[in-house]
Amino acid sequence: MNIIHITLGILLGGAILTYFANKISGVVRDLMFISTIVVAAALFFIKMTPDTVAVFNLGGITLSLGMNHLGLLFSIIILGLAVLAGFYSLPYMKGKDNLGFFYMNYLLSIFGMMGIVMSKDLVSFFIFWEIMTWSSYLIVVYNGNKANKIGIKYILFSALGAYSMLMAIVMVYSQLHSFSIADLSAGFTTMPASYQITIALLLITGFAVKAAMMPLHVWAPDAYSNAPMSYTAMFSGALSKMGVYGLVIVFVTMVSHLPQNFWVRETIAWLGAITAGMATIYAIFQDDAKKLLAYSSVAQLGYIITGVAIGTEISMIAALMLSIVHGMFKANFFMVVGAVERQAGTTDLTVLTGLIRKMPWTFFSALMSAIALAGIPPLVGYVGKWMLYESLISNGNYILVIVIFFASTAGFLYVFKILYSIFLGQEEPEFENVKEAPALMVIPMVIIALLLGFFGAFPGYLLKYIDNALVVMGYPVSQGKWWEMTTLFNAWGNKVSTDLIMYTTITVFVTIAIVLFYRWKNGRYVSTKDISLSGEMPKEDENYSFKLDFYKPFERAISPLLRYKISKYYNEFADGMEAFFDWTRRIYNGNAQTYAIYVITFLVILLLIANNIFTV
Amino acid sequence: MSLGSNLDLLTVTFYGTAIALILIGLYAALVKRSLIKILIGLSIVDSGINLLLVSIGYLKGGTAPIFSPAVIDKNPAMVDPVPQALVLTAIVIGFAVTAVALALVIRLYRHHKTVNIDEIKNLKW
Amino acid sequence: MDILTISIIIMAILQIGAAIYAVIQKDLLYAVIATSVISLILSIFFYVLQAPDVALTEAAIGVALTTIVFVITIRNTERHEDKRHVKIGNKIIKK
Amino acid sequence: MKKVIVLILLAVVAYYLVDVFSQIKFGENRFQGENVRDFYLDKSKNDLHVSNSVTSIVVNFRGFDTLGEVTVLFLAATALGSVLYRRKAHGEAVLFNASTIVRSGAHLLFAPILLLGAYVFIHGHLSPGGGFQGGTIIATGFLLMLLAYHDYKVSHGVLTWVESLAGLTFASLGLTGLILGKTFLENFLPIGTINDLFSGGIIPIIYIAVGFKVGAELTGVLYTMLNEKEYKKS
Amino acid sequence: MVGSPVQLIAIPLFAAFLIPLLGKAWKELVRITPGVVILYLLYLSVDLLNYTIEHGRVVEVIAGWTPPWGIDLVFSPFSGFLATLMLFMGLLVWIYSYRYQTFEDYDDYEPTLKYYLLLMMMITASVGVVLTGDIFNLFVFIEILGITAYGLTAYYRHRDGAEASFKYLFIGSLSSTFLLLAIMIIYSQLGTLNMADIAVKAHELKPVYKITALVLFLVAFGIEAEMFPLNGWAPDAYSQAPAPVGAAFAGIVVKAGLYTVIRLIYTLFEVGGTYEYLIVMGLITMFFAEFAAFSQTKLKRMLAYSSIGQMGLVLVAFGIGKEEGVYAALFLMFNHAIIKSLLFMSGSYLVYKSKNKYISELNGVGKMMPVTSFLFALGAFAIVGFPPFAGFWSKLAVLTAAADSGMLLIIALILSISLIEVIYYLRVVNRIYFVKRDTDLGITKPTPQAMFSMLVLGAIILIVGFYPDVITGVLHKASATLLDKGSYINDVLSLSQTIN
Repeated sequence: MNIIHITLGILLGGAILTYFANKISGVVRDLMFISTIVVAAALFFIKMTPDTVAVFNLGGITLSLGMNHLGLLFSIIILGLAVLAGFYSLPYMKGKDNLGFFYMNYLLSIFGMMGIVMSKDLVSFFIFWEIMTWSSYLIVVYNGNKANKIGIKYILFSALGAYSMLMAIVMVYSQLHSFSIADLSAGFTTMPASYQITIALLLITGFAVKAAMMPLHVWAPDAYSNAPMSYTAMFSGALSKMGVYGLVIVFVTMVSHLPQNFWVRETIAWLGAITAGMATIYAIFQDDAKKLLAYSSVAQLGYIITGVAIGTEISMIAALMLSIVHGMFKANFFMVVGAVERQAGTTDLTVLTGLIRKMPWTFFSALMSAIALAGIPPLVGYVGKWMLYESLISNGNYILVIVIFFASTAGFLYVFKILYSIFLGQEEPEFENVKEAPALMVIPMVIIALLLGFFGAFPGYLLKYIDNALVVMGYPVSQGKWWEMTTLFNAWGNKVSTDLIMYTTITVFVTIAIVLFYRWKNGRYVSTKDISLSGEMPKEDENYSFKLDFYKPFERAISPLLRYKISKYYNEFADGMEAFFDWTRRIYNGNAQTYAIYVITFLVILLLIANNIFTV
Repeated sequence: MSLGSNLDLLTVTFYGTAIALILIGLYAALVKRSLIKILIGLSIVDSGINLLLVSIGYLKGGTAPIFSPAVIDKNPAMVDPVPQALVLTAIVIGFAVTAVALALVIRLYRHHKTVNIDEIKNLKW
Repeated sequence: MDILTISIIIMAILQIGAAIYAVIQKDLLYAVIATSVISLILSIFFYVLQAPDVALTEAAIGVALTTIVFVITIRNTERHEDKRHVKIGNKIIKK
Repeated sequence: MKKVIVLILLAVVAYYLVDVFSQIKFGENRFQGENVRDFYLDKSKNDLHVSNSVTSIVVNFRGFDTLGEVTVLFLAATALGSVLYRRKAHGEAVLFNASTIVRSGAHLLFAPILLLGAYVFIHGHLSPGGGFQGGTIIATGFLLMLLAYHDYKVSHGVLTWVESLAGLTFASLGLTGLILGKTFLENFLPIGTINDLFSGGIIPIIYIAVGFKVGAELTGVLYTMLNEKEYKKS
Repeated sequence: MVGSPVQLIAIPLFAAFLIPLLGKAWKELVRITPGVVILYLLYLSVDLLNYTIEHGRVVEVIAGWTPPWGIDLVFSPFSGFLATLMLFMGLLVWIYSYRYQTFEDYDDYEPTLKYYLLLMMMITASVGVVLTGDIFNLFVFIEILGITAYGLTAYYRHRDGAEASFKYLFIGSLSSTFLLLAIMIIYSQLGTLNMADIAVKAHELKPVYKITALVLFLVAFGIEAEMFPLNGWAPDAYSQAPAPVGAAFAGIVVKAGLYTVIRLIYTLFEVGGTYEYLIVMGLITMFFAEFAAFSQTKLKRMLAYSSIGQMGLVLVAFGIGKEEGVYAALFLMFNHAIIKSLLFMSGSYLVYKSKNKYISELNGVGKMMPVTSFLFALGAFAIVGFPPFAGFWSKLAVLTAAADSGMLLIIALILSISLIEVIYYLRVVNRIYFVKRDTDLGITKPTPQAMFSMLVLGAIILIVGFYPDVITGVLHKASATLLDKGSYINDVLSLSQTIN
């Protein structure tokens, strides 16, 4: 009974017990829920050594679970976010009905993710993948409105991805007669070329669906925004990283051996870049905070996919770094929006205004994650983005750099939009009695915000784990001291490190902060209405913080590009299929005689073609 | 009294009538709209099948497969009894199925007030 | 071509004629009677084919019981195949 | 349009049927080697001492078919009863008294028909005929009475008793074969000499049981259908 | 010594004749005896199955005449597995329909007697079809199966049972006509009706006879196995029959139909091209059935089409043919029987009060009937093949079998079909749990025994899901027995030397 059995056992047992604990009482359920996560995480991080292996024998197939550094890295994201989002969701979900069901699926998806990260063979990988999918589906449709449309779209795309992965798994089995990933990476070159390329492409589509790559991303915005915010924090933070985990495995083990290696990497990189660009543009014009963040999450994943696709050492570090960092600030942002939704009642950006004084801590964490998201120096987002640019340039695809650079700067637009509309601007009497979110919600947000800062200053801590993961993937060791970045040198020979810029900005900011702090005493409290507008005194009820059509001129410039939304084609295809299905069932027209005529026609056809299809 | 004489003519008559009955029965079952006419067609098909089954078992110059006292010691060539046994079962099953079908027709008439198959189409698609 | 073969051929033609009549006839009662004629001739054929058991069964079940069951059903449903040809007096009127 | 399609289809079916059955020679002995037919004829005459070999096949060699066969009739009667079942019979039966000729004729003929039916299924193993044929004749006898007299009642209880007892004798005869260590439906009684009434072991007994069962069942079927209340009038 | 297989058919027949008399003594006996009989048969067949797994086939001879002459019953691990599965499902269906509410509205002695009699005989007929070793005996058992199915489909007065039953009867009688024609051709040429004997002598048949007989057999058995163009009757029969009978159709009757096709192709005729025929017909059946199921508005009709689609998948698996193919097909059959019956049983309770069972009347029933809707959702997740449940292992087995024989296109088709299945099943689960209740239809709580049988099925799904090795041993043994035709022949025909 090693650590793997224990962790998975706790998670699965906890999920089922939480469901039944709900029958007893709310408090017991919350206790059971949060204790499962904390105990599992604690036990995992304390006792996990990378060489423990657990082998099951089910239905004639040996399922082996084990842990390596790459898995360890991703499990940091999963369990870290799970603990924080777990504490966050206790107050957030208070008062909603059948919470036992919600918490069970919450724990089941964590169980699924931990299973994926631990699985050493393709079947257990697929089993945990499907468990994660359907448990997250049950949460996406949890609060019921428009459940059918959004739920079906989500499960359709995930099933599409899962089944293409299943096909690849079965093809691997038919060639190598074993499901284990080690055999796959060893025996991949022995397979016939057609098998190699189909398996690689199928697996890539499978993982790209979960990582919301462009053509397959249609489910993501609705699913992220419709699920309860406490789950979406983990959903977009950790769940989408499973797609990245898969892509990493595929690119490392298979694509490098492919003859069409270059073309596959190039197309996926470009698709990632397009995802980043288009999603950012869509995000800018969203009026609902949840939708905006959902699109922004799709955009960030675009960067990671490009990083993984390029596949050089620095880009892989960038990708892994970004996936951790994205996990943190995206979860933080969703928690912020969740807190605002809980306190102020709505997430509509055109309505919300001036909550900075009422929810200071939420504003603080929103600010920190905004800076990190936009990749502005002092915080860790900058490190990831910087390494991504570094790798793209040294790898020589310059146009790609331009697109990524445009996407990340445009990223700042929607980040500013969300900060400005929710927190800044004049206060409205409507939000007079809004108080700060309860402590249990604020603490996780602030912790993440501080972590963003800490890792910004000392990226080495994160890079240590990423380095071990890279060693597992076969890249040379690159990590220096905890304060340094890497000992890598880019194409032009100078060290890839952002220490210099990082520390200058930190020192500048810190000094300004200290100066301001001391002058705080003789500061003057100014109400948001106290603005002189070219000599006119603003009347009491007028509100000069404009929220509507925030980026109208920009939108008008971009609008020809926006017409080609991919979901239009999907809907047409779906309606076409539906009409075709409806037409096929007309064959059973209810008249017994027609059925008899079908029987006789089938007999006649069979008699006519019998001689050439049956060889006696 | 045995069918000794020209065999190929008899082949045509027995096999011919049997297959004709089957086809006429099938035609009635597939084209006529009244449920009872369909069942008449099906029972004609049954008769055709039974005739075919028995005529397969016939043996030229064979007597009935019964060892009556008159014929027991001469042991003449006998017709094949096995198809006769099968036909016996087939006739009774045919009747049982027709009886149940007619009961269903009565029930359908009670509900739909018609025996026209085109008008009984609640269950479609 | 002895007398037996000729009579068999005549009966065969009679049987097929009865079958066609049973299919074409609109009045279901006559159609059922035609079916019983088919069964009767069939029973004679079984006798000629040296299958007395089967002839007896066909006579008992085919001619007697199947006909009566059909007649009972016609009595409970409709006599004419499609209502439109209702026979009043001897003129067939389209209803 | 439907007629044309059906005609074409039936033409093709006709072609294939004629093609197959024209190759099967009529009245020609097709089986040379040791085959089922000669085996049955020889065993029925020497081992079972049953003169009517069709009966020996129906009851003994392929006895399981007949057991299935009897169940088919039994279930058909049950299914028919359940399909035509109506809780509150409304409206009076439209059965009417037949004309006097038919009534007196029926009265006269009823006993001989039953006698003929009984004769047929008792001598099933000697002369042509047997359980099914005898049973049907008895049913036609009762049918005649039902048609002639509108108030002729056949008590449902008796029918069920006869039907069940006959079926039980058939099944228990089979099971006793099994209990005695032989196989199911095997003959365990002395087979007597051929061509006299008590020959052939359990075969005549089974066929008599089948006769009673079929007779009772078909009468029940006809009774249910005839007493099906006349729906049109009410 | 273990009991003899003929008891599996003789005892229910004995009981069938006995029940009307018992009914006169005490009304309740009519409901109880079928259950007791099926329970005993289940015990017997499980005992026999264990015996045959160790010692190989048990060939039971009837009326003392050894196989080529008389009729024989063959209880091999393959047919034994199917017989045990049918009896087990029969027992659960009987428990489910014991004092089923709608029957109580009919609380007359007559209909209940007839229902339980027909149900018991339907189960016995399917067991008979699976066990018999003689084609004419197979014809008789198919007829018994047919008659009971017609009677049971037309059981309810207030539904269109009569119309569905008439359609089934019409197509069924066509099937028996073709079957008789085929038996006639076989007998006229080979002079024998025993399956093993035919298998031995099949090569002597002239091609014209062999092909025509094969085609007639395929069409006749195709109607029973609900292949595409021949299954017009199936959706009506499934949806109009009472709920327990619908579960029995999905669990038992369609298995017997499928068995006949498999016995024909695997044992009776060694004809090239039949495996490809199975694959093509299976795929076509799957496509049309799943397309139709996708656009259904009525719940039971949707389940009926989905059941036909699953049968198409089983046909494809049998078409793949080697050891893994047959193993996967049997696993699919087992899973389909368990899960589809659960869906029928729980589904019909969810839409109990509604006249024509629209899916829209399911909205928000999750809160009112928590356990039944949970079981329905469990069934839906299992049938679609989500991992921790039983359906996943059988789907994986089919795909590995297809991959081993290099049929990539077939894998792609199967997966795209299961994509459609995912959508229309989860659409219903969505309605049950996540849409508010908008109809004023009342709900009916399932009876305790109905709940018991549903819970048993749900438990099996979970057990097989988490630990499939519970039944994979039996399945491997059964698929091995089906495949080696030689041992079937000499087991059956070798008896003739020993006994007399």
